[in-house]
Amino acid sequence: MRELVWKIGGEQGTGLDSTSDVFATVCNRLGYYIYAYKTFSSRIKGGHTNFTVRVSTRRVLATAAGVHVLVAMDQDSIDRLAGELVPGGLLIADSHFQPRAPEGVQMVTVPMTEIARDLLNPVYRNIAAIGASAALLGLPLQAFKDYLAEKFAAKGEQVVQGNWTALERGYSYTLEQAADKAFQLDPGDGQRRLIMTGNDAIALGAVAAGCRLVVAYPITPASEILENCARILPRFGGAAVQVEDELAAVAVCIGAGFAGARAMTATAGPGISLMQENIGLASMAEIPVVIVDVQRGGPSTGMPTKHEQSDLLALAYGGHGEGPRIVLAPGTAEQAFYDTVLAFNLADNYHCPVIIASDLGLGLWQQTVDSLDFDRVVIDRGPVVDPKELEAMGRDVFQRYAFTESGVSPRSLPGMKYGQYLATGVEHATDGKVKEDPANRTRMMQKRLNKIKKLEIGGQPVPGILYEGPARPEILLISYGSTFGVVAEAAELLREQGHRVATLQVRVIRPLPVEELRAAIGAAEKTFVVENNATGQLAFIMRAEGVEHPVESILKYDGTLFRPDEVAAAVLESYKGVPA
Amino acid sequence: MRELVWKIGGEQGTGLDSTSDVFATVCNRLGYYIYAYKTFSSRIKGGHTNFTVRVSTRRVLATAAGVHVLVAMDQDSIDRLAGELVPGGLLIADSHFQPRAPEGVQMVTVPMTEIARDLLNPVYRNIAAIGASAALLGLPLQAFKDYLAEKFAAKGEQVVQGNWTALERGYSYTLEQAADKAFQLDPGDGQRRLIMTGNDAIALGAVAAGCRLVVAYPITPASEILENCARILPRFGGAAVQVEDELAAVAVCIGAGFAGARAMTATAGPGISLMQENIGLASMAEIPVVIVDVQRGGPSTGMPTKHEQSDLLALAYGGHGEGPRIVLAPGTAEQAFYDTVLAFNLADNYHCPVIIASDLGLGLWQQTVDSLDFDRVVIDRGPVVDPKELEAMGRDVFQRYAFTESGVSPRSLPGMKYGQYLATGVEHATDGKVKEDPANRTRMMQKRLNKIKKLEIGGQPVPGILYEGPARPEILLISYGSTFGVVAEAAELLREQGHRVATLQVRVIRPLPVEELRAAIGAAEKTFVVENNATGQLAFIMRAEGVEHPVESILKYDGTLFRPDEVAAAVLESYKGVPA
Amino acid sequence: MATLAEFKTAEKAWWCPGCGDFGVLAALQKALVELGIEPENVVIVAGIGCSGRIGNYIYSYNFHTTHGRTMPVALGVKLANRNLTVIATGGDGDGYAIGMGHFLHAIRRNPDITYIVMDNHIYGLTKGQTSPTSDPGFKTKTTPQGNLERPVRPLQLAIAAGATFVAQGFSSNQKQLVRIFKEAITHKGFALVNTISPCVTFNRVNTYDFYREALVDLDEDPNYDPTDRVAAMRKLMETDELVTGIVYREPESIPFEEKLPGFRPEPIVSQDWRLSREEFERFLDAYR
Amino acid sequence: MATLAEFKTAEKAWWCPGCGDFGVLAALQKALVELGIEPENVVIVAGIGCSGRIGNYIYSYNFHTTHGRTMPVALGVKLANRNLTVIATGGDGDGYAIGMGHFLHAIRRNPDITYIVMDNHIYGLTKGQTSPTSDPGFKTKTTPQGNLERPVRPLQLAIAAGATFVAQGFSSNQKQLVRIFKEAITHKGFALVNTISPCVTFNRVNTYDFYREALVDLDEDPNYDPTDRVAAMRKLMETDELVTGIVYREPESIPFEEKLPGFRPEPIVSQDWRLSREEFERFLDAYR
Ligand SMILES: Cc1ncc(C[n+]2csc(CCOP(=O)(O)OP(=O)(O)O)c2C)c(N)n1
Ligand SMILES: Cc1ncc(C[n+]2csc(CCOP(=O)(O)OP(=O)(O)O)c2C)c(N)n1
Ligand code: SF4
Ligand code: SF4
Ligand SMILES: [Mg+2]
Ligand SMILES: [Mg+2]
Repeated sequence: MRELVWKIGGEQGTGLDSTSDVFATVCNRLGYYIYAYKTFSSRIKGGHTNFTVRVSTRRVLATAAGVHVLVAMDQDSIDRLAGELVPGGLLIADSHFQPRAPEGVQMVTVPMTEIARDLLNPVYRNIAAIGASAALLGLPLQAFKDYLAEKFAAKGEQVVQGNWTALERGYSYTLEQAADKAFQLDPGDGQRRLIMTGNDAIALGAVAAGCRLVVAYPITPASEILENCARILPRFGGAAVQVEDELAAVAVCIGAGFAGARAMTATAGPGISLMQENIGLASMAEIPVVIVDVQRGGPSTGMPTKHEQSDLLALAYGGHGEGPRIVLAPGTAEQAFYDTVLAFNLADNYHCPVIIASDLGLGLWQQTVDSLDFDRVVIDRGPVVDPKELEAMGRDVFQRYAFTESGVSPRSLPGMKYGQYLATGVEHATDGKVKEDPANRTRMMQKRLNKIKKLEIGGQPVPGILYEGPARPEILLISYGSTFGVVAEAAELLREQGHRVATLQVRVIRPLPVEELRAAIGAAEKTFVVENNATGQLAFIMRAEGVEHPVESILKYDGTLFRPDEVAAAVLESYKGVPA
Repeated sequence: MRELVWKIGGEQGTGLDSTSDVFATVCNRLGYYIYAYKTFSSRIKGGHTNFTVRVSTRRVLATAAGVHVLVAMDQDSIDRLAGELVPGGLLIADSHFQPRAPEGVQMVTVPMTEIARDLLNPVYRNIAAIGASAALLGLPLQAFKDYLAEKFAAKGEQVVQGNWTALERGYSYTLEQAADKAFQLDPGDGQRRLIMTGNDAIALGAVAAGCRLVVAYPITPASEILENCARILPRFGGAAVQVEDELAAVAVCIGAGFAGARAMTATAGPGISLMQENIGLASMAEIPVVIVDVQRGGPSTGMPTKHEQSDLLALAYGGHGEGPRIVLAPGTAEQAFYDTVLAFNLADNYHCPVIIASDLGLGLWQQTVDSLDFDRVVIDRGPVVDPKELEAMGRDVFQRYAFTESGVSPRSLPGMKYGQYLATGVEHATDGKVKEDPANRTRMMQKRLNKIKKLEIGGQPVPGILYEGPARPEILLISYGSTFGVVAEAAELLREQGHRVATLQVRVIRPLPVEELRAAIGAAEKTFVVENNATGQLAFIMRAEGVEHPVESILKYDGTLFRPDEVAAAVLESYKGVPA
Repeated sequence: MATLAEFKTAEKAWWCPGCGDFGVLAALQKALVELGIEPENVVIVAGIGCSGRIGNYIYSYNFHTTHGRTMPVALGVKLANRNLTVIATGGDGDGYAIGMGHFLHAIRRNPDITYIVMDNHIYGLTKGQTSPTSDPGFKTKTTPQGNLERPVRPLQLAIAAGATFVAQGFSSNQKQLVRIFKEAITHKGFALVNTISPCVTFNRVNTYDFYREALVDLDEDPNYDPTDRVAAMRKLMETDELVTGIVYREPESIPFEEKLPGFRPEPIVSQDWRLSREEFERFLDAYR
Repeated sequence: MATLAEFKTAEKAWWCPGCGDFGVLAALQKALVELGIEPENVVIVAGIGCSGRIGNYIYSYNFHTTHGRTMPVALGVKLANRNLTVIATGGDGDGYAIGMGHFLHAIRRNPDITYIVMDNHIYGLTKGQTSPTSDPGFKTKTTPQGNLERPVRPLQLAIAAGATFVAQGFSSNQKQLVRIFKEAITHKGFALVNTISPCVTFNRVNTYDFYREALVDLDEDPNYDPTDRVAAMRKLMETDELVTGIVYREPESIPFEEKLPGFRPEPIVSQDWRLSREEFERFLDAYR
């Protein structure tokens, strides 16, 4: 088989997250492509949670339609999840809770609790579950042993041995019971790829891009970005600082941006709402700052642990008044890494806030990344005046907000002699001094708004879309963020049914690539915009920005990501009753 | 003459605001229609300021194209403003500063400072200026004397006499010098109409609507709403409370709304940005709250004392996530009064935030209001459960968020037995308890978003537009907020040139009256949307919401309102080179 | 008069077994019962955090606000309906990080609200980050090498801000906690009860045992005078706030809503809001 | 070394004649000159308010932030470039109303920043509303019948929050103010200088004359020990903060940026940000 889906369900706070992580990481090391996601709630201990790992021989970036092997740590998990098993799917359950399987479901019971009890540590129950899973998926046990040895090396021989024993006992017990039932996954290619979440990728991207200050306030599902950086940045002379709230977080970054450092904050919807005023400050005073929004269910506190893509309007146009903001939308961990580097380069080159519109699916789910290319990481600090030239100019000559053709004016940095100026959120003249005269106001507004009309870095345009498929498709599927992977698979499904399908990922939400969108939609017979929100925000923005071609929205806003088959079905549904 | 424009210029902090107020109020009492506006900056004392009063025999709600009588209290004012004088216009200047008039300008010098010095009080200088103005505009002096007597009655006979003397000396001195040059304004109709600003009207509307809590943080140009209410509300058992910031202000109002009172906050752009998160809370927990935004130049601190209409997107869609908000846009003080009453009724009937999108022009400039009708003020508290029915139900039966046909669910108020529930910004079930299950989420989102699709109060639809003019016009001018009055006059100017013009005022920004807009634009040959912002936000929203007809934007974003002739010129400009 | 059962909801509290918040919930319900307050007249305004769930388990009117905004929301409830017993609750992050400004301004204003902070020196709901009351050196996900900031000392801040009632309770000392809550609720004005409520999942330093050792009970000290502001402050500075009991109380406290000029004793919600025609016209006269 | 002239800008200060802020400006410029700091190494982070204009008149790098956010912006500047002298300034509304939370958290964090609050007990720029430091009973546009709230006592709050340097100056006592500013700027850590700066236009109560009468100079009291935290607090409580001088100073204060693990002494802005290929690969290894 080319792909298997493994799922484990149980109680929150019982270590299933690290169980799933072990399973996914080992499969990744075996050379499979992984997509691993979970269902969880705000509750810390107790309440149901489950983790799913897609293990495939090709790239997969979407939730699975069915489960091959389900590991149940309690009866609740069976009751909730057994329905997801594909025909012929297997249920592994801890024999301790005397599991009852629904009719027609093949169950293998494994004495996980007993194994753990023997080993005097309840966490081995989960390791036994992994052993059992390896057996049923036909995966080599050694790979798991190697990984566990590495992971627990610091904890000493005994812990490693304990893990091994639990693993082996789960494995062999299961094989004995159900060798005949086991699946046989095609072997992985053995390539050592990366496995990471979008939050990981953004933290890495920031450090690689030269960001040395990450300042944030904890919030699901963005906290890991701050937490990752708190571990990493001290190694590079930087700092991750948890501050008192999001108002402070973005303000610290803006202060640092003014002084010439690269700083980033990461938050979710509620934090974005709180940051709106200061995002406007950065727009107005032309200060670089990078802001990450890992979107979750809104509005208000909403659904903190559920996926959604409903902040686009707030990100692109949400503050009072009108100022430049750039909004990037990565769809994979790989894109998230490069977009973060790009975000810093854009911020320094356009002197304005750059927002990375991530989402819970992208931020938290693990995925395989082929590789990240050191040589693609270029730091472009943008137009900064030469201190020597400044000194030569003398006092009161330098114009921080000079009108230029591009609208971007080279900046001075504190510490440079004769570069002194006033940076202010109030309207100002070219030297920065407050000036409210109508003619100046009009010109300054145009300067700021026009400079981001077209984006380029190092003379290269920043691609606004990613298009894949035939030039004149029957069906065009538009996505952004983590629906990207879903739409790619949905397109496959539709192609299998004989449709001529292309996909278009919107990579930049603001400035929206209007011409590219017009051309692509104009060439397609029918266009669908696939979004995880209730009002079709991307389609809304497209119409508003002048993409006048009709499109159909496929929307889901129940807190879960689309499955590819759902998208395909929605597309086909819209053809019903319409002569082809 | 049917209309005269009077202007006074001088230094900030020298009492010109009250001078202008006296002049405007007396003219209003004489039965003229007044539109009075000023130019000012954030500076408290010093710096130039000027006040303009249009005095007309018919309703005027726009800035004037030229000035008939300019009163200059310093040379700076002459240098800045003399160019605005119409041919034949008159300049009155205080002889004290030895004024120099530009060539071709007729100047009358009046010893205002000397008059004040004689009377031992520098403020009489301004009163002398009023006397001089009355003389040149042909206005009856007695009306000014009556008003000053009334105004200073509490300060005693001597103050009244001092004012009278200054007034009379300014008047007679001027008549002696320039009786021949005086204008002759057609007499007013003597009707005692009202004169007020939009901020006044909103404060009055709130009190009339039963609002007993006004909670805000000072900010230009909205502070007067709180200040007015601080004077008025104690008389009605209510309170106006200045709190620590805008985050608190809106939260206090939401708390009060939850408990069943009518509460309002008023702010400008920066405050709106700070309120975004809690506006979402009110959307989500279905709590009535009324928020006033008196828009000013943005983004960030922007231009605090300058007019703009650039918060529409933030008001209608600015928060993270997607929830219901109603946005009303009054264009006159009269509309502002009734809209405020409407806002409270809508909030209580739709259980969501209602935002009044005012702007600096509407908020601060004085205008004549024919009358405000006591009988049109109806308080409709919306669906509240009957406490007796609740008691009969017993415990745990009442469903605060019951699914209903309209999407609105009757609410209980704290204090009602068995009406207990949880109001939360987290997604919840019909009883209010936290619930994140996908099916419930989808239904709750639809409930909340759909309930505001059509607005009605007492079975009557709330008009989304105000249309005036022929059904199939050649030119359709669309406005909102204080461009309403500008567009009305621009339409007149265009009609005078033989064009068939209609005007459409958008009264509700969200839910946008899409059908009405489509019909009207569809019937017009050419449509212009007139806005005081840089990106054409209303046109943007119209396209996004599905008004697909092409429109042209006429934009101004230099901090000043349009003049009617500017709008007319922009319209005609767009016809140039195009065969009629 | 309501019984304890009547103050409970059908929902089972979702906190981790052993969480300090269970004790706060129990004590609060008991205090309300003993004070003879009817459940429908209680409004719990809760913040976001594990602690913020407390309202879900009390059969009262409950408002679960946004993170950090309990204070202004509670003020709004109280001003709208003066007859209600308004209790604000939340965590140390909710109240002293993002909510710090509102907290101190609420104190200055002194409305008749009780504020119970469930202080566990950690961010529970977001899974273990540093809180403003975290000890120096405390290691968390966001300070893997130890917290660098001086901890917030809420009781000293409250007194410095002019609080009229300041107390500290401990979730596992139920008897005292019930008594403190009752005094706080009956106090005329703003009452802060910082309540030590250990997080058994993410804070292995500030444990029950730690507090059992460390806390000194001021209520048992016959020489301690809780009406002496200067002495209270000195005591707090000297003990680093490791005390329980009523630290300070101002007997003459007048709540904000009683000071507001013209503000009617009858709750706003039950007033007739319509103006008479005469009132309306008098109103307009100012604009003629 | 820069002269006083070099610290001035061409712009004429726009405050009302007699405004206290003129004195603050003059003293600050003088202090900077006397400390021998170069204008290009000074960053003034100012709030919104009449006071917030101060940066416009100093030939330094100036950042005029949004209302209430001076503290975090100043922290960002300092962290980005540790070599800069960072001075935050603003009004009593900016700092103690909307900015209250940031103010106290800045104190807890103790970065090497000087914070000068120009305290006039009123909102100047918005034309005369109540400020958090306004006296009880003070009549303004928003409290026409008198202020009902207890005034913020910034010095007590600062000490309660763990401040390492707390002082109060008076705009018309230039000599002392220059000295205080110099000590504040040289203090290693966060230094609060609440500076009485009368508003001659909107505050007719807290006038120059009033303060000349009321203020007691602590610097002149040989028995006053500014390193005794408890004594400082008592003094402030007893005098209702009507004092000038250095109220408290902690000699061993270590600024936040020196405590951050691994944080380099070399300013971030002048570091080479590129990773080596090896560093990059080591990085990725954690995800393999
Ligand atoms: C504006 C905003 N920022 C961040 C969050 C995420 N958040 C939820 S609870 C919480 C802090 C929890 O700590 P605490 O207040 O101490 O409560 P506890 O869980 O410890 O009881 C945070 C940061 C949020 N909900 N809203
Ligand atoms: C978010 C926000 N709210 C309100 C304002 C309006 N505002 C500007 S300055 C100010 C207060 C001024 O008082 P203070 O800080 O004491 O400074 P002062 O003018 O007295 O020096 C206010 C409320 C604003 N600019 N931004
Ligand atoms: S995480 Fe801590 S605070 Fe939250 S419920 Fe568990 S023990 Fe309580
Ligand atoms: S209003 Fe007051 S604070 Fe502002 S400049 Fe004038 S005197 Fe100074
Ligand atoms: Mg906590
Ligand atoms: Mg002030």
